Amino acid sequence: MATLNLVQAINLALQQEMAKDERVIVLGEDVGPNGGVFRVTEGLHAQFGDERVIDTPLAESGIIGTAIGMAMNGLRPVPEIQFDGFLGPAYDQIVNHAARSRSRSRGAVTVPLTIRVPVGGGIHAPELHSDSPEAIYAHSPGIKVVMPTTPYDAKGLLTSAIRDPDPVIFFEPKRVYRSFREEVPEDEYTIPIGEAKVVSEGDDLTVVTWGASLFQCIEALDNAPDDVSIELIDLRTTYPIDMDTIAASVEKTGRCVIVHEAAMTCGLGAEISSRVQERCFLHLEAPVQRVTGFDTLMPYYKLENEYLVDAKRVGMAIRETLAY
Amino acid sequence: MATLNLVQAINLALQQEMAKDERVIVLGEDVGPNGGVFRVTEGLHAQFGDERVIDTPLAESGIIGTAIGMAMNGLRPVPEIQFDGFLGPAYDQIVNHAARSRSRSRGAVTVPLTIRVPVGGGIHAPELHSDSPEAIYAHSPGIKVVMPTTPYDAKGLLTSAIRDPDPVIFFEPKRVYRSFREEVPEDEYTIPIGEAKVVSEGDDLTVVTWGASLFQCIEALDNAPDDVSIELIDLRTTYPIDMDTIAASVEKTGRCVIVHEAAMTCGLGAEISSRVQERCFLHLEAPVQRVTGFDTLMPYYKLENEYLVDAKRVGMAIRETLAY
Amino acid sequence: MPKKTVYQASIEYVSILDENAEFDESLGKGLIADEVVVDSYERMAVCRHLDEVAFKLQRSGRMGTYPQNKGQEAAAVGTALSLRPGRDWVVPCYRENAALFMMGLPMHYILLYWMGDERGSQIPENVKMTPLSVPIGTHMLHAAGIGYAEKIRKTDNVVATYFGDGATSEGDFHEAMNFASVLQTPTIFVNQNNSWAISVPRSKQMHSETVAQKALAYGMPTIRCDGNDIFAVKYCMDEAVKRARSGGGPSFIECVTYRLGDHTTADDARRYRDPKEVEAWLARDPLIRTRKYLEARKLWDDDKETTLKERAKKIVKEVVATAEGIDKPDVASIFDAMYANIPEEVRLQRDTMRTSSLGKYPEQVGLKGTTQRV
Amino acid sequence: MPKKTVYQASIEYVSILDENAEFDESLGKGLIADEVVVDSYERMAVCRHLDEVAFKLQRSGRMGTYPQNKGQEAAAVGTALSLRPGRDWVVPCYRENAALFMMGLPMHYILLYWMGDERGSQIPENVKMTPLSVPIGTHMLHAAGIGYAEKIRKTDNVVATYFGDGATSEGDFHEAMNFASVLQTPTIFVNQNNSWAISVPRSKQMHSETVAQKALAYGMPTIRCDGNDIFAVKYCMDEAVKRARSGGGPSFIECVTYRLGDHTTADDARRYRDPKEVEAWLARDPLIRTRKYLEARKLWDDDKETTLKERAKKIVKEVVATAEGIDKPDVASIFDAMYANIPEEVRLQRDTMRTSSLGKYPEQVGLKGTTQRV
Ligand SMILES: Cc1ncc(C[n+]2csc(CCOP(=O)(O)OP(=O)(O)O)c2C)c(N)n1
Ligand SMILES: Cc1ncc(C[n+]2csc(CCOP(=O)(O)OP(=O)(O)O)c2C)c(N)n1
Ligand SMILES: [Mg+2]
Ligand SMILES: [Mg+2]
Repeated sequence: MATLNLVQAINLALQQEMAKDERVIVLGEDVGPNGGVFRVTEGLHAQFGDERVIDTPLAESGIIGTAIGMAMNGLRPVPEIQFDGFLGPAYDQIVNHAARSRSRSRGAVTVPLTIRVPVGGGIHAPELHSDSPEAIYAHSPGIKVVMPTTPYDAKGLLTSAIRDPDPVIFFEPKRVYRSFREEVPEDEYTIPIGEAKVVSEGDDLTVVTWGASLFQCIEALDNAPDDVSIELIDLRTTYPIDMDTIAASVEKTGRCVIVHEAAMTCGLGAEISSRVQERCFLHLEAPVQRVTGFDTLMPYYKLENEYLVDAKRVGMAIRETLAY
Repeated sequence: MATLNLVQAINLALQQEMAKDERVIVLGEDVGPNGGVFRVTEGLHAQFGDERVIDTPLAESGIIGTAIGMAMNGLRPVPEIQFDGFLGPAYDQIVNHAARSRSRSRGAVTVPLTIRVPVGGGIHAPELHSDSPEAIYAHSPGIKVVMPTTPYDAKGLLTSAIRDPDPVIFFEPKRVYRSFREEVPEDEYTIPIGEAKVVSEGDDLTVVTWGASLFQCIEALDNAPDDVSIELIDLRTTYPIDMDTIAASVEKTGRCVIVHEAAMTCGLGAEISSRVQERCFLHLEAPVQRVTGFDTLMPYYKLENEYLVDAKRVGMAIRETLAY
Repeated sequence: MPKKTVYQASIEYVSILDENAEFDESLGKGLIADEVVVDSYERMAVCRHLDEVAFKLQRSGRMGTYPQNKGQEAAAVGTALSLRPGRDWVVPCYRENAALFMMGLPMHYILLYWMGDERGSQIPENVKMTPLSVPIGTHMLHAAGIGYAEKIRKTDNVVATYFGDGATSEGDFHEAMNFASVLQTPTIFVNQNNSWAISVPRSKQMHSETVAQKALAYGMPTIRCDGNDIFAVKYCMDEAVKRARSGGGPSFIECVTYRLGDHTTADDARRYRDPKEVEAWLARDPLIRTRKYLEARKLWDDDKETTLKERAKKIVKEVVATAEGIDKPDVASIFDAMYANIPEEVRLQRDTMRTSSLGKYPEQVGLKGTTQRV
Repeated sequence: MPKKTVYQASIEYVSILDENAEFDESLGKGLIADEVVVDSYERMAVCRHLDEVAFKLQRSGRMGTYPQNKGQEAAAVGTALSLRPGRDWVVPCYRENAALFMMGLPMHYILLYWMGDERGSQIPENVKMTPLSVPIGTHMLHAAGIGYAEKIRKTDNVVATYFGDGATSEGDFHEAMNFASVLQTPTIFVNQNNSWAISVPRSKQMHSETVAQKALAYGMPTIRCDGNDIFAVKYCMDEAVKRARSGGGPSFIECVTYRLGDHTTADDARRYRDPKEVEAWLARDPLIRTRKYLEARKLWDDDKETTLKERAKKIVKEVVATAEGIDKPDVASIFDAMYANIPEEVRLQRDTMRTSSLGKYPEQVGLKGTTQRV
């Protein structure tokens, strides 16, 4: 088993699926000889050539719209959008075509498409390079939205996404790309879309998170007093939401803190909080708390750390919720 | 005082602001001699001419992007997007430019823009003519989002929106356009953005809604047993959210049902539900309930009524919440 | 040389059977076999009748908003003549019904669609097309992608995509044209320039003299033709299809035509359009001139016309009956159609037809009595 | 006539001071006064030095990602020469620093911006420009709208917008070109065709021979020029500005240039670009040929060059000191900048720097003890 970082694990999944299934096509800006601006597609152009690894014009709607056509006609395109903020021009193709085609045609015209997008802040990048738009797409019926954080999960979930008969947005927390490594089997494996992972078990409080914030949560847990036992859930898939895992946990702990990087208002945390109180109302010993990005833009990088959720903010919410 | 329907009230507000302030420009597809597909801009072209009432090319990003430029250079554009579903191509300009310009430039380059959009289902229109995207824009910091339902509120809020120094999306529930009339002062007046309205007072349960669903809520209230007293709140502005009005009500009633037409997951109902339990946790006698559109597309019109929230579904949630 | 010319281009206009039914033998001879002209005329006439009936259905509340094709039938038929049903693709907008029928779409699908039923877009397996596209100008990108798939599978199948003059203003039009030319896909862009986008005239839609010149931006072969002339349309389409089949990449065809009806049944064109303009175009109706062509060659007469009228009535009546005979769709289909396998949460909404949570979850407690189902 | 030509176009290329510093008097004479050429050269040299210093700042961790302008200074300076600071507008991308400085933007703004501080985009009131645009190809629409405002105010102010070859692939480019031509706004589209969009060469970006021909789609006057030749650039810009000022609407100018550096400091162009190509373009450097031009006319010599180098160093040093001397912005500014009057809920987030609700609301009860601020 190799020890891989997130970039390498995703690269390996792409390489294996392309080798196995010639319908898989990678396309996007700079994904060819350059290997993508984060090098996630490195080596694919050399191995699979121009026809299957396409450097496209600079046009996100064009990338997704063309990929939709490919998918409608039997291919399995895996477009890359270079940064979260540049999903904007592709929004219409994603929401009004990719997501709707199956339902629109009652199953006759389907779009097996996996859109890879690096997301989130923390790398000191310019404006529009640090957004977390998962809630936007979770509110758009017809797409699945995945955001794995660890190399192991990423490889398994990307393989599932590529094989999925429906469109999947695959968000990659770019802050984690090279931040750590773990053992990743070289053999193929899949992790089902829609299943959360209990990272550590506990009885006093449930923390639900996804994406790069996972590490701030782990840090907060490490800093928590020894006598409290906290359950940490990595959602991994942000739509559909694995409420069974979350509800089972909150029924046990009675307390819940949700942590994410996107802005608070209408973020995915709101949905989970609502569902938790809908399902676990009589179990709740404290209001469900959200520790999230502020309802502002992600600032330019001088203030990036002030914006980002950190272990301190998570820790405060945990302590307060326990004290309630 | 004239008795006007929603279309007429909005038309009057436009006409008055244009007459008063020559910086106000109306632009969009078919807004000129045709008066807009819903006739909301009727008469404006005849009164104000080609320069101030512009029939644009068929390009929503172009409409909004051009309007942004106008706003940056001292005008007060009021673009119309013909239908909710066609906001899609303009999403990037709205979220990545209009909403961000003030913050990006720390106040130097601002975008006083009011985007008018008919929204929602119920008029037997084709696909993509029946969406309710308010949550998408509430999750995008930098814009205000308004959705008045009555002619009186619409006139006052549109006047406020046009005069607002920041971008406002003004959603018009098209199902209500001609469904009823009420007295609307001919004189100018404004209704502040961000203030909800208590439509009827009550002690046992709070219903929060906005848009065309208001009428299904009123019907449900009419059908409720005489001995229950329900407070009905019309949110009117969907961002920022008037939580003070909602929280004051729920602290009194202890029970809350939120009703909206958009899909449930990550809808604005989730945000309100979360905030209600965050602020009013110890007051809550039942879990906050959501009665919303399903997590599916709005079906083509044969099944439209099955999709839309109706008084029966609202009534059931009210009864169950009261019985909890 | 301080100034030199680095680029030159010109665009041709093709007309074979003109509005006076004058036929140009030099280009037209042998272009369409007699029996195919007859068949084309009949198809156009049936579509025209379908249009009239659809209009009435809408007016009597039996159908939703409907966009008449009236006046534009030649562009649809003329282009489809060069395509091979079951192999070549069509990526349509909504004003080329005749082309879709020629590609194999059963006629009642179109009515069912405008009657507000998704099954009208449930394209049969042997028909190579995407559903009608409501969002204007955004579907042509799919024709680039569909073409790319054919290209790398090394077939000689081509893709024709249809769109109006208004549609060429959308950014996605530009991106589709660019992707198709950069990737050299076998995609044919068929523009139906009918002069209007609802109430917006071409002069407010674009500042260019022709729509065809838009293709120059992409180094794409482009031509303009009389779109009410099946011969001119077929001539241009043949060239484009030949190019595409043989690896020559995409082409653009501007068919100059006119929308004789309102934009849709929800529109009233008298609000913005000079009746004289409509009158002038009534004289250029593709049906009239095709009939004259056939009559001049003794391929058509009044008897045949009477028979055709009867047949069209019968066909359309049956099609209406078929469409109206289809039961209202099952409510569950709203949910079931969302994903190949619907998520648990969608299943729950389907089964309860509710979004409120009370009583939905076994572990959820606290409900007094059974107030749930009222 | 079955076929007739309905459209013809051609595009000219302008070169005045070529890469060998040969000067064409016929077009170039009197185009730029001697002292202005000197000034332009000095501006380009200062910008070049700023670029080198910015690169080093990034490498030593004192600045974030930075896109060098190196090699493209002539297009920026040559176009800005025709504009009037304080009246005409610039809607930039990020590779025309010299133009922004000529329009009045203090140099330290650019560094501050790339140092991750929004105040680098806080355009001073007397400078008519929009902030640098990170999302490629989407800002040109603003130049259409800004121009429209000038037009209906009946001023003779014009708007120049800058963008790369890659940017012309975005749908918004198409919509901007179309809106500007339909509305006949005084907008000048300045394309800096530097052959690359990060690693994507022009041949994969577009299938057209020139970028200039893209304007034909909009019936817009268009021209191509040597973008490393301030004279050719100024010549084309003068024409376009004259047209715009006099109500003649928008124009397009393709400046053929080359990005001598990496795309940004985050890029390594050796991964995808032939070093020979770079070498060839090094010889076409706009600074070299402008200097030769000046030297040939005795307007420049080695002493002046030495003085300039010193001055550039001094200027840039001061600019760096100014930018680095600006305190880190106040955290509250993240919130305060969102709206003219921030909503209550944003104010609360600002004041508490929290989103979790416990203890935030007076009416919220239940917290045991005061665990709140730790
Ligand atoms: C993206 C989008 N914007 C707006 C509309 C509303 N709309 C429907 S048809 C139409 C005009 C289309 O004009 P054109 O492309 O010329 O086609 P035609 O109807 O003339 O055949 C408009 C504006 C739409 N359907 N989609
Ligand atoms: C909408 C959008 N998509 C992608 C990017 C990422 N990106 C930044 S610069 C660039 C290439 C730009 O090329 P070009 O327009 O030719 O300008 P140049 O950098 O060559 O001056 C890309 C793809 C972006 N900033 N915005
Ligand atoms: Mg049209
Ligand atoms: Mg470039």
